[in-house]
Amino acid sequence: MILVWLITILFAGGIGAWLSEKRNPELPRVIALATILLDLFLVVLMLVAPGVLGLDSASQAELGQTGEWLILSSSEWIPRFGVAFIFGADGLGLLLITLTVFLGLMSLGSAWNEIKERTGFFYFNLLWTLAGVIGVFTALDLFLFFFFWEVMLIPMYFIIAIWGHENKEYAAMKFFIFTQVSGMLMLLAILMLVFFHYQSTGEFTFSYFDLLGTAIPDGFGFWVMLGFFIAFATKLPTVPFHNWLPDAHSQAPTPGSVILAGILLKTGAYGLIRFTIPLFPEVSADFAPTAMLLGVISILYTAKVAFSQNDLKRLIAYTSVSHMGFVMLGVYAWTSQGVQGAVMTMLAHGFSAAALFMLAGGLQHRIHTRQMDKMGGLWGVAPKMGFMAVFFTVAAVGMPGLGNFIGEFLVLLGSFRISIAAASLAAIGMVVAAVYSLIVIQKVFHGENKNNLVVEDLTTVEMICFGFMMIGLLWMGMYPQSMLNMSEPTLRSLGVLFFQ
Amino acid sequence: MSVLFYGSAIIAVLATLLVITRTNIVHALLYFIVSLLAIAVIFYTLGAPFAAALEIIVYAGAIMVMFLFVVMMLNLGQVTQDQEKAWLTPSVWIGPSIMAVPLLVAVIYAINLNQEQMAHTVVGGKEIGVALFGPYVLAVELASMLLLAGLVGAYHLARK
Amino acid sequence: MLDLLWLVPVIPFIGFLILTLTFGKLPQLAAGIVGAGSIGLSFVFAFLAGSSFLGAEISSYSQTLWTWMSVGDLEVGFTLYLDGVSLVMMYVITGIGFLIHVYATGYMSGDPSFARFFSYMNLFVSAMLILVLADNLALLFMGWEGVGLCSYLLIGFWYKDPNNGYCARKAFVMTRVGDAFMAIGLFTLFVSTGTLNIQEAMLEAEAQWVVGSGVATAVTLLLLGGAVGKSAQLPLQTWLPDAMAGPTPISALIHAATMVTAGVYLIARTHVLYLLAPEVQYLVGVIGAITLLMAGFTALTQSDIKKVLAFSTVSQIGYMFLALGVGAWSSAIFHLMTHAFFKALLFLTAGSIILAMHHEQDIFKMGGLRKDLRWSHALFLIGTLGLVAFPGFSGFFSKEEILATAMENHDGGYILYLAGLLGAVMTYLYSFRLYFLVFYGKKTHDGHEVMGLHLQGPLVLLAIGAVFAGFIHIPVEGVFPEMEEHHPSVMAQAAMILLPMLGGLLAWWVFVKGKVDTEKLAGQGFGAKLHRFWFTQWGMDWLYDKIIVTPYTWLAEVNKNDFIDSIYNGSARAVRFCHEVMSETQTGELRWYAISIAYGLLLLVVLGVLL
Amino acid sequence: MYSNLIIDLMQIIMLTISTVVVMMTTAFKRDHGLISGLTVFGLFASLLTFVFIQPVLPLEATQLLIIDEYSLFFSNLIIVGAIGVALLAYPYFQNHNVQNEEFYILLMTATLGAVVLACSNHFVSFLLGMEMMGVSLYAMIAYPVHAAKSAKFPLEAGVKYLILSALTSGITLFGIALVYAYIGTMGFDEIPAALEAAGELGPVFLIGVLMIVAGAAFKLSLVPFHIWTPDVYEGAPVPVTAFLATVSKAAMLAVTLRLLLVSNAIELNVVTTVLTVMAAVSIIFGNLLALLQENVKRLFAYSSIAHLGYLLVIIIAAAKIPGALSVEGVSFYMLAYFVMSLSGFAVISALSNSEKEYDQLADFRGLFWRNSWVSAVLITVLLSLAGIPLTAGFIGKFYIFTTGVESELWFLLTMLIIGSAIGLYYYLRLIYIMLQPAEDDANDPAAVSLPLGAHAVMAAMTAAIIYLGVYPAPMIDTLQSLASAF
Amino acid sequence: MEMPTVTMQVIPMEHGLLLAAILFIMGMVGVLTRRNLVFILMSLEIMLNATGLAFIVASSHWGQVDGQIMFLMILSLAAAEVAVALGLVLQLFQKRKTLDINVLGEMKG
Repeated sequence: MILVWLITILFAGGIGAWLSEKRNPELPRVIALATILLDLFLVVLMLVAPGVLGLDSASQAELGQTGEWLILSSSEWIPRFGVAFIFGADGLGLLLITLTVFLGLMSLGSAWNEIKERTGFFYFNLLWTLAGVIGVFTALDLFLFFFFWEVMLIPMYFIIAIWGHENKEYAAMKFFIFTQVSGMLMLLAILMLVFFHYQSTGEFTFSYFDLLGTAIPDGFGFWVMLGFFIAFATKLPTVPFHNWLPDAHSQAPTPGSVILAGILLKTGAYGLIRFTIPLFPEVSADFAPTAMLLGVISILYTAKVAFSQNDLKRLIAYTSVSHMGFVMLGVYAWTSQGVQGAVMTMLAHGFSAAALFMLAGGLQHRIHTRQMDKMGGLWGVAPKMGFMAVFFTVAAVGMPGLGNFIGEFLVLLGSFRISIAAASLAAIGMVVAAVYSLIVIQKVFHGENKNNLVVEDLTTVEMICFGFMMIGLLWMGMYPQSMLNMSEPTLRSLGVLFFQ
Repeated sequence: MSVLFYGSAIIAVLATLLVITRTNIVHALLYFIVSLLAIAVIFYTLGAPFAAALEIIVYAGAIMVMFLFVVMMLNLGQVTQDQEKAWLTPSVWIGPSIMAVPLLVAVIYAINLNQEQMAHTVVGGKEIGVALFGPYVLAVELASMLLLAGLVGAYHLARK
Repeated sequence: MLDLLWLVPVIPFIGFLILTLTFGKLPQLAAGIVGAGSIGLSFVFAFLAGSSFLGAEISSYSQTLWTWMSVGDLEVGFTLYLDGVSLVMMYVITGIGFLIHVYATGYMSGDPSFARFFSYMNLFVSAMLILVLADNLALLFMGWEGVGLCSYLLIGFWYKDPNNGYCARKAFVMTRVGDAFMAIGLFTLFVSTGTLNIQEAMLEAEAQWVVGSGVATAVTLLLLGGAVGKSAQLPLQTWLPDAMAGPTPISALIHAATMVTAGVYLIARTHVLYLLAPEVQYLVGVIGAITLLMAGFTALTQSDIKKVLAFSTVSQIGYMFLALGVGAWSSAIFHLMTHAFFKALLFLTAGSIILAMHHEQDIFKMGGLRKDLRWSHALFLIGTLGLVAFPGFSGFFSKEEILATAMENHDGGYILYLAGLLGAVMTYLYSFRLYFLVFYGKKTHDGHEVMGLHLQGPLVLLAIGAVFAGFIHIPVEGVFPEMEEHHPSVMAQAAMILLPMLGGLLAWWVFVKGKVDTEKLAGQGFGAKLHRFWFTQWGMDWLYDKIIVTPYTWLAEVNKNDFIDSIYNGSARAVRFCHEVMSETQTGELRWYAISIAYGLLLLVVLGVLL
Repeated sequence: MYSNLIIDLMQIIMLTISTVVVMMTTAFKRDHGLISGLTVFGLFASLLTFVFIQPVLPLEATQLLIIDEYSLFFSNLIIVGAIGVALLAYPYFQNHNVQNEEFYILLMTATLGAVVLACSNHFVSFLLGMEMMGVSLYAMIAYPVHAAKSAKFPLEAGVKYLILSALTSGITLFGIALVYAYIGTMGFDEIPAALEAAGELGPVFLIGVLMIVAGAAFKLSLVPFHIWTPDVYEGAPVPVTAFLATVSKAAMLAVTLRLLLVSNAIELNVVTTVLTVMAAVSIIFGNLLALLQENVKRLFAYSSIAHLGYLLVIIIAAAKIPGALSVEGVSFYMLAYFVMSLSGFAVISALSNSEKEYDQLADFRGLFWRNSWVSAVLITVLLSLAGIPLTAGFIGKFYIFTTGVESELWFLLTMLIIGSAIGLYYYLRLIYIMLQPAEDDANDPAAVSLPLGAHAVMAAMTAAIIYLGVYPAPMIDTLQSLASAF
Repeated sequence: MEMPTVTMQVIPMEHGLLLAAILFIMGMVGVLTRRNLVFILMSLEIMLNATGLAFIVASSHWGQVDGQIMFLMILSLAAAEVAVALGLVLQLFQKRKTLDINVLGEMKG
């Protein structure tokens, strides 16, 4: 039930924030903060002292599951189609929930001073997005999963469409259509899967556990898998489904970008790990080379595109795609290192990309442009900002000691075992990452301050946020084992190749 | 009997053709009435005298007269007739007429049954009456509501 | 005291944190104390740990701090490993590093970003220490990348000049190319041996690999790629001269004398693998030989005092590679150490000269400074003598060992020997060219020695080292395979000592006596071309620009708007177009509507008849 | 027996009585409020009679009508729709300076026709129901034709609807005639037996069926019989448009589905093919046409074309899977679509009156900030139309996908996805416009006082959308039981 | 009671239906070609009348009452429809002083 509470609290908090605006426009953010903190408290409690919450294994037994599931609960929803509320979290889920709540807090921090208009509705959307994401990470009924998959989409659309920048209509529309259409493909695939299960067992069910190992008639498996794959690859995103991302990220307000880059992209990777491959092991194995190729292309191609961007946020957005290429590569290598690396990349990229977007957003907020050729020499006026920029850029480049390195290193190592060529090409990504990342520092913070921009350095709120994210990245970089240990049982149960 | 049928059929077709090609509304109406009368004869040959009577009384007698009233009321004169002439150019009617040919062909093809014959019975007014107040009693009631709707609608719309 | 080993890299890191997180708020004095003091403290712990290590008479010591990552069969600990080689490296880094820091407190005083400078320096030392103390290749890679980062930060330290930024990026990217190779090498090694632990991997490799087998060749080649990038050897050396953009001359020193030896260290560390791939090992030597010659020629044409020294460094590292290539492992490390002393001395003295000349770095604008700058002159001379391996000075012992081994080496080592010998001549030539141009000849500018304990103090200590370091015995037995004692004939020894001196004479003849008009020689005809060719490092930069940089930027520029996007936008336009066309059907004309219904009916009926 | 018959027909009887009562009252006292109140009351009374009807189901009331759970469901839906329309009509016509009372009589007769249509089991009642609805609608569409300043083009819309509708009625009737000529019976449920007796399928029968399909397609606005939809939707007064979009469609759909299933016509290859083509083309054309539409009523019209195309997918699926699931799906989707449309038109209606309709896209700019409640309703409707979870539209779409997958209609599902993708664009466009800051504009539709009735409709329908979207299980159970008859 | 049986000469049902079809399509062509609203209405009447004929033919074929009942219903439908339609004709003429339906083309797109 604790998972349901996590979601419900966010839903309720969102409504509360919306309603409270009438009373005082400052109130919504306070309510949002309280809500997220409450969630964070629960999450931490789950991590640290699960016993306090009465998390037991009785419900697991009830569903016939054992082992990895830390939390599991279920109740009926639409019995006609065997749709049920099944919520569960294992190590992987818990990691991602933690990431979600934490980055939710960060995005709240970035919204704190930036969002001045229509605050109530903004925080409503923010909290509902988070709720949707947590739902995605915990739903174990495919219908429910799809439900949340879409729920996280709408508020995000509102965030972009209302608080976005100059080209928001286009961006919001593109974002919505891409995800929605790919989502429909997934719905179709889910239903096909359910139908095939029904054909072989005579029972309608959407339960993840029941659908695992469904026998799919020859020739259909690939298409069903593809439906899932495209949905997740779009969300991840992978070339050639990535085009919504640069627009959405660059047009979204900072908190929106933070959530998009930090959390929403991860749902795609999560879907691949949790659903696509375990549900269709054989087909996925056949498909893996293609997927890995797509991953490699994503890494290299978008790195190249990123390099030529002048719009700071757009550049960062493209780098996100590049980094997510590593995730794709690692996941489809389907070796322990590869998938663990993908998980680490997800977590670390959540932090680094979110931080970079916060920086870019902060800059835009201060100097009202994202064009890098109008910036320059900002180090002199905003050294803290410069330092943070360097830190997070360096993290994104994959500097050892910071989280991203662990992810990329493991991904490369894991995929090297499967395909030397893919891993070697992806390793070039390390070089091109350096090329595009450093150009940011160069254009924004180095050089002369030609336009005599006066930039207020980071505020306390921002410093706190960045500080947390720095610590997070360092933690991931220096002691990733704490996270690897959490996700390992999950991956074992999902059938990842473990070389011993 | 068959002479009567085919003769009336020819008259009906010709009269109808004239209806849709006339430019003078009153002439057209008169041809229409001719056509209706011919069809009434056909009804009779088919053993439906009651329908034949209704065709004349209701259709020719009531509905057409309603048309006539309206035409008279609007006092459409020569101008309208000229206008009609101008409108009815080949470019306007050729398209629909050509379209009508395949449609007709298709329908003819479809109804080309095995020369099934029509019954030899006459179904008169009494049987109809029995049916109307037997199994079709609801239909009568509903038809009254239909007429009511027409009445109210016409009342409302025809108001100045 | 060995268990305090972890403090050695950690203390500089703490220094870095303190300096960074205060964001320049720290007063200069405090920043200096933290910056230099942390290295000093680190040196103390290094010394303590080192002496107990030597006292304990063990061949190696490892200290696991925590498990870094353990995924499947991958087990990487955060483990420090100390043996003879890393001990030497640790001493060099902390010791010389400390002197450099002290010197820098004087040199950098007054710079607005004083604290930032020291924070980078501290981070650098910390990373370098991790690099040399790493027990496994992943951790080594962490240090490896860390020094690369610091190098980037230091080159771009004066960020206002966009050129500095460019140079910094170039350095970072080029070394990253090497790093990518190295990373792939690590993966190959791991997949093949199942471990990233250096010692275990070497044992496994020895047990599994056949000499000269494909995997051995691949792994060593890839690792060599990394080493070549970091150590600025052919063909990835072009970043180094640009790296001189950093604060004079300290960061230059970092690049030229400390960080670049990482490649040598890496190859020495994994020498067992190279022994299993003799061709690659020979290639290492060849690369070293070519680089040392090329850098020698280039050094001869440079006019910036720092760049001359930088190329001399490249050249000396070429010697170390040469040594590795012929299997003179310990000699390579030995030369690395002696080189650290005299090159640090040279750089820092050059710094003093630059300071005295009010930040003038062009050697043609110097001259006749031996009177004005007595201290610098003396120290610089000592350094130069060390560099040219003048008998009795530190460089002599190490270089002699290398050449001797090369000569004795029978598998093609002789060519390497000859290259080394020629390189020695070149060394004399360019070193004394520099020396003479700066301290002899006509005096054109005034210079005033800037004095101070924190400036001259370290220099004197370094000078002592530069002279006597050759007598230090480095404790690397047991790490490397036993080398047979080389006893070259007297003639050969004499040739080795005397022949290079000709270069010195030539320099004297040309630059002091003025017998040859160098400007004329370099300014006309073939000489000019040759000069240009040498000056631009044999056209490598140009080549890279043409075959990599330009096409890449062109490609990026062409596809700025991401052509995949136009596919989606195109389909959106197509839909829009369809909409326009469709809308035309809604004409509003009743007759048309009726006709469309009739046609619809026709369609249906025809379908019905046909089907 | 007779008492049961009377109970069965109670709804129809109540409607008839109410019609007469309203008419008589009008004759004595013309009072807009009174008449509209009476109408709503009469409709409510008719609706509530289902409580009595429920226990005696199913029963054939003569051969013309069949009252079973299925028809009762649709009758209830129709009456609810009519109540909604009546509630919307009152404020809409409040300022209409000529007589309003006839409108309610017409509304009643149209509703009666729709109910008859939904219950009909025989071509005679089919004809009567359809035409009763049709004739009333001609007048309703053109209703404000007298007003000096009418909101739209009621005359144009009325004439267009009348002529085109009469044309297709003719086609339908001719089709019925052909069918009758071939099999000799006009009761739906007697068709299979009669067909069997007739031996092989004659083309006459097929063409007759197709002509009937054409007539139904016209009322359901399926391509190529869709062409009247936007003009009539736009020209008609909003409450009437709402009626057209909801009641008229629901009734026609109910009877068409029954006809297709009971007569087994759906299993005819020709019919399936024709329906497939119609569905695919409707989905694509409807969405394409709506793409850049600037008038919200027309937008809804085009989107209704697409939605009926979606619905057709479920109907086609009935050819391969048990009819019950299909009926269940159609009923659910129709219910969802009904609720969404009514809610959507309620919003437009609430902002409009008989003299000025706010139906341009530009009129909605900034509505979210001026009147959050109304615009939230519209956003919910649009999201539901787009098939986003939490709304009834999603469950509806879920049914389409489920039935489509089960009967392996891959082609139609592909069309569905393409169509929905296009559809997203215009739904989002409208949402986007509402979310943008308002320009300073004197024509502020939100300034119009919002009447209670419209609020009630909006509130009820929105609640229904959300309820059906979040917890559809009870409704699904109901539909499952009503579908079990097929 | 026995129905009086009148022996008639044989007329095939096809011919009856054929006549109905011809009339029906002529009516349809009339609807499509004319611009005058009254003519269009008349054409619609032709169509309705043709369907009535078809029902009578069919009912005659089957010897049933049902077809004739249907004809009756069509009659009342025609009456109701024409009543409303003529109301619209009056309105059109009153408003636009013409019966040309092409003036009713303001809504499109």
